[in-house]
Amino acid sequence: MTQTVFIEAINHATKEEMRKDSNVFIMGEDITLSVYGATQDLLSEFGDTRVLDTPLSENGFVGAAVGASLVGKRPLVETVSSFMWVAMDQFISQAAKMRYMFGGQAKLPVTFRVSMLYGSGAAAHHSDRNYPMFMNMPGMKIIVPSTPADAKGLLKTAIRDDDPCIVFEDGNLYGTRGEVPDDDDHLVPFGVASILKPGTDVTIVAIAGGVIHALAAAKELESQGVSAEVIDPRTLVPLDKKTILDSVEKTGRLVVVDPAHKVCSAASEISSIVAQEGFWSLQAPIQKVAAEQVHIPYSQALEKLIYPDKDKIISAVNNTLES
Amino acid sequence: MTQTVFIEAINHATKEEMRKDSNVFIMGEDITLSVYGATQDLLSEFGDTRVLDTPLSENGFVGAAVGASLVGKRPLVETVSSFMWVAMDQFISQAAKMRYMFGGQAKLPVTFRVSMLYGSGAAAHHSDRNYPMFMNMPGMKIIVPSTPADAKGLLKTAIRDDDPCIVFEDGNLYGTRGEVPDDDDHLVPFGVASILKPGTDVTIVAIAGGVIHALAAAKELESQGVSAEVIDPRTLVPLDKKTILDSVEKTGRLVVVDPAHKVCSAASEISSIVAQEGFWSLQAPIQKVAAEQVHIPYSQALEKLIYPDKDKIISAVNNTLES
Amino acid sequence: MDINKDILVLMLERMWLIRNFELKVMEVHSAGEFAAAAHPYIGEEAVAVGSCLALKDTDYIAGNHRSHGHPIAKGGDINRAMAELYGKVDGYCKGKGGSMHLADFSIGILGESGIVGSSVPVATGAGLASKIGGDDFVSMVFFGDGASNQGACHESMNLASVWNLPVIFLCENNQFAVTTSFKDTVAVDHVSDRAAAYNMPGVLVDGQDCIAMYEATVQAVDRARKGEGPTLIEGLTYRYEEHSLGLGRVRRGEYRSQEDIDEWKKRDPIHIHQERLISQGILTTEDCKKIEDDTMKRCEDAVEFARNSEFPKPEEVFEDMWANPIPLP
Amino acid sequence: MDINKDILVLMLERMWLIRNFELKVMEVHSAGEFAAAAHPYIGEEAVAVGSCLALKDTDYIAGNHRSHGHPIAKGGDINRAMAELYGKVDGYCKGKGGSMHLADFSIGILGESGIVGSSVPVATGAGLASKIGGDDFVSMVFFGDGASNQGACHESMNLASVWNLPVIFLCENNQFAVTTSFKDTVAVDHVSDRAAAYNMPGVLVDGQDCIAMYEATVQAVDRARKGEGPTLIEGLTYRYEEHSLGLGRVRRGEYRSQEDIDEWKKRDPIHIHQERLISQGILTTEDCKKIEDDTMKRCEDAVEFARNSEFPKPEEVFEDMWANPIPLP
Ligand SMILES: Cc1ncc(C[n+]2csc(CCOP(=O)(O)OP(=O)(O)O)c2C)c(N)n1
Ligand SMILES: Cc1ncc(C[n+]2csc(CCOP(=O)(O)OP(=O)(O)O)c2C)c(N)n1
Ligand SMILES: [Mg+2]
Ligand SMILES: [Mg+2]
Repeated sequence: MTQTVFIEAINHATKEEMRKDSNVFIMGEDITLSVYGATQDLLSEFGDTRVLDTPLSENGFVGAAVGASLVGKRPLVETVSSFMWVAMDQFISQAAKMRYMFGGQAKLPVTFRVSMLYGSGAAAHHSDRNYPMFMNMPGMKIIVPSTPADAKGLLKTAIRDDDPCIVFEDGNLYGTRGEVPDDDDHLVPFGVASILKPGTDVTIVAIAGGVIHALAAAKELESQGVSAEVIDPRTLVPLDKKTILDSVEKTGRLVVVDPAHKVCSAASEISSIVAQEGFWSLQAPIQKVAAEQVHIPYSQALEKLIYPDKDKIISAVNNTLES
Repeated sequence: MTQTVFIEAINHATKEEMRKDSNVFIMGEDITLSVYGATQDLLSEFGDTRVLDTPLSENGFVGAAVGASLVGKRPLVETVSSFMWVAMDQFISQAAKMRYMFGGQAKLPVTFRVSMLYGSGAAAHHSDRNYPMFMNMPGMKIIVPSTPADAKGLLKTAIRDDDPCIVFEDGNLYGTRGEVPDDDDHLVPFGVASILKPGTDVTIVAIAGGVIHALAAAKELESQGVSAEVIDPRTLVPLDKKTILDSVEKTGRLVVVDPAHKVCSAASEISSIVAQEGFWSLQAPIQKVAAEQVHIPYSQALEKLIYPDKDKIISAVNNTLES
Repeated sequence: MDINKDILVLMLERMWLIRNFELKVMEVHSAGEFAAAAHPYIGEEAVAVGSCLALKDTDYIAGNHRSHGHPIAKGGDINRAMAELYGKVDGYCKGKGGSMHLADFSIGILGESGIVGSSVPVATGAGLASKIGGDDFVSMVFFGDGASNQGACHESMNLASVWNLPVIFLCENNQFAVTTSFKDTVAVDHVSDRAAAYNMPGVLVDGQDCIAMYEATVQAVDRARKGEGPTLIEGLTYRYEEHSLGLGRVRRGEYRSQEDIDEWKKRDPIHIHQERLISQGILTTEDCKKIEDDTMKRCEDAVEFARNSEFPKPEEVFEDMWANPIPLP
Repeated sequence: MDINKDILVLMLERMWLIRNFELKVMEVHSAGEFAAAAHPYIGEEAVAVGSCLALKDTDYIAGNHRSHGHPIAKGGDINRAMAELYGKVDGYCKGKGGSMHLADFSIGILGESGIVGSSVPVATGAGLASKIGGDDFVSMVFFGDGASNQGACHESMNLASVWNLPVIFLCENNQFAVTTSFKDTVAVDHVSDRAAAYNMPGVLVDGQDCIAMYEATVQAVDRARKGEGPTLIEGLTYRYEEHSLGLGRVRRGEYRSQEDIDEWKKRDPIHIHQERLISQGILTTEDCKKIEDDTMKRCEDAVEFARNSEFPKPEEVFEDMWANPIPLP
């Protein structure tokens, strides 16, 4: 175990997997000078055939990654959530649909690393938290790490996985630290939620950057005598329903924390699953704590108001307890 | 009132609004020869300045419609759900975000008519029912008519509305008939659900093409002594929560029928709202009846299996009644 | 260019195979044996055949909605192609893809795409893999005159050029996108003129002449294998039939004249090649007739094969989603 | 071209206004008065000023992330621009947009876009509206060398050409997209060469010379107003500062040499124009100094204005979503 910063853990995972398998290569904008912070020293170690600065053509290079994956390569692509819109067709029509459409002939071991840079005045064009849209479309595995160890272990699993994976990296976590196993084969499996804090009174399922707020809320609640269980699904596709349903069976109460816009969010989905499959465990209304349904305002006086935070989570928990 | 076919009702709405307001113009692929069926005789009546066949450049012309709307025109654009992927950036980054991002300066009276052509062997590339993704992103009004009268009245409201509207037209309804008011000002307001069949035992909320299956199910259930209330929200943004919550308060049971993929669907959203705000009315688990989370297979032996249909709805209703 | 006699004959055979395949498809489609969209390639056979025969089995192609000609030209199995159109398990995609998504990865057919322009980046990626891996395969992508206006084409051609990828961009200019003339939608006279915007050769070819297509492609392949980068080839051609089967019943009005169609039919690609082979003494009229008949017989057999194949079982709807499976929600 | 003296002086004034605005922005940004991204336009002033002064107030512009120069060149209010950067209510977008989304619809500034290339179709649409309405306004869009590789540019230029729209595509080629040289990403020598792919004039202009920019734009505007269609203008220029404020601390390594920067600074657009005005006897050195100082003073006042403006109130976060409001979920 080594204390590692989240974004370094991503860099380490990339290097280890590139060393291990020469079919892995990486492309993205300005990655050789590591402008987004996760790709440092890749060029010097792996050379410019495997580390490619791309033109500003996301649809083109996302599609190129898909095509390269079809014929035996394992591309890793770096981009930003808000730049996925211009490349949407290649994500949806090709990456997601190809295997099924071709009756299983296609294998697409391609991984997309996508930063979500919200929360720091980047405004509407740079602040998307758009994993729920990708959950709606079958065919892509959706990964949302919340700790450095998971960032590393899930990315490594994604690179070795034979299906299209999108790792949504929460920019608010890039600077966080944590213990990361030194093992080169530290893999975190998909579809296994982690219980970050056990508890008995209420279940808080939290996603990506929502996790730190949930943990802070749980801590404060603990001091008020409320025992919250905090669950991080870690992957949204596949989703570990069982851990969530088991927890709700125990606590009878559910709060879902999601930094995405609240309508048709991951929180909506998890709520709907529990309302169907865990209904009889529920002793109170399910609370969704997600971003307000407005765009991301630039002004710091406004922006933070719209995301889930500790206080909103605590009040949602209190709502479930009062009922 | 005149008996009108759904797709004709769309044509009539278009003509009436183009006659009424010379700022309304229409563009799309092969619309002058009405290849998709809804644009016949527009060219002859309105001429080629207001009826534009576009190049195959959806991102380009969706953006052009947005731009034209900013400076006083009221563009109407025809396209297909699956072709939205290539134009996603203009839908999201511009149409949806612009007004808020510019502090309310922009007014975007642009309407997109989008056909969803699923259910007839069009396979994965032509069968998207993707309104849930657009619900997740604030900034666009999402319209899902299920009758000819609504198709006409909602489209007219959309064209007169000053915000970006997307009318998702369910191709399975194009050939259906119904009474349509003759009034040139037949407008159906946004955010007002319609109760297509009153009932007392269970609430069925059904969307777009799901409505006919829900009505068929309700009819069959009636004969089995079960009184189902069938609600069509008609618009998903804005969503008429109140009508749904009131109904569930009465029936205690909810089934949501959505032809979209079930994860992060409109059904998920409606379930989550009721699980939060209508929880105490519920006497049974909420049932989501939506498309299976696989792509749309071509073979007719497979395709119909994945959508909601009468039998699936009846069995979902029975599930809620048994509990 | 000195072209091997076997190849010259194979050209004729493949063109007939496509033509007869499409004729059978039209026949069984109008008889209602399957109902979904299909886009006949009749009239354009020389484009796919001439270009594909310049490739090896280990080279890749990707295509579009007008999707039967490309895989057949590359050597695909017409039984599996036809069974796919019928939505049967023996189809190329086990009935999951249908007409617009034929694919045979085992012989380099990376699949057709229903979204116009969408396979262009994908094929470019196969070329990128070739370069990264130091392999010598090339990748070729078919797209229409209409598709040339998609951003995906622009981005891909630029990428292939700056990265010097072994990619051949093969534009099938059949004059129309559905009912819209390319003259009204493409701002230049020839799609191939756009090569200038990417610093690559742009070659305008008579798409009714399979040898001209073959020669242009051989040169592009040669260039690509030598590491000299991509080429844009435009095959000028014409589609004889409706954009897609049944569209004639739907559209309101005409977009091209019967004279135009007749004019183009005078330069039928099969006829041109057949006459040439006969005049060069390579084949007799009887040989040609035999090829026509044999290929028709094979297409009839393909229909039989498709009819006799099973529909997929209901549970198969859940298969083929993932290479490393996960539980379905 | 005979250019009115007032315009020549206004050019200098606007360039100084942009330069000093950016200098103040850099100063207050590094002092931590606001933290968000901002992309300085220093070195490129002649491009926006020369081109915008060829437009009327009723003409439209749209821009990109390098976003302060365009609105100021078009006559925007620097107080409101600065207040926007501070996230204050008196900002152009009431604090909702920030640096990358300045807009002033009242004088034809349709807004800057953070998504690269994304405003190009929008501006094309304003041109379409002009044509449909039989109006005579034109629409101009600024985009970078990097943006030229986006599909949106291709689609828009083609659209504007086939529809003959009054649109000016103004490529600011400052040699780099963040750290990536356009030579490594644009497959042609000059972005303006791509005009050939759209059958429109492609004009390569010295972007350090505001008169050259003005003249090229006047011609394009003239063409556009006459209904002769779009023009692609490439202004060759250079950005003196980092891509965005603070990026220097982040990136690992250099992508351009100090010599290059120094070389370009020798052809400073303000200096060039100032020398010219002085040598032509239009202004004295003192006049120029006064313009420099006055504009700096105005920028200082803008900072004061911004500092004194209020932050938006919490409830404002829910405003400005809809023109015809609906209840928020
Ligand atoms: C992105 C997208 N837009 C529109 C369509 C509908 N469509 C299918 S084929 C076609 C015309 C294509 O024309 P072209 O590229 O010239 O190919 P051709 O059919 O002539 O072979 C259109 C508009 C589509 N499938 N995908
Ligand atoms: C679609 C998209 N991709 C990537 C980015 C990140 N980005 C912002 S500016 C920029 C470079 C733009 O270069 P250019 O168009 O030449 O404009 P310049 O910054 O040089 O003025 C990049 C890559 C973005 N904002 N949008
Ligand atoms: Mg065509
Ligand atoms: Mg640049």
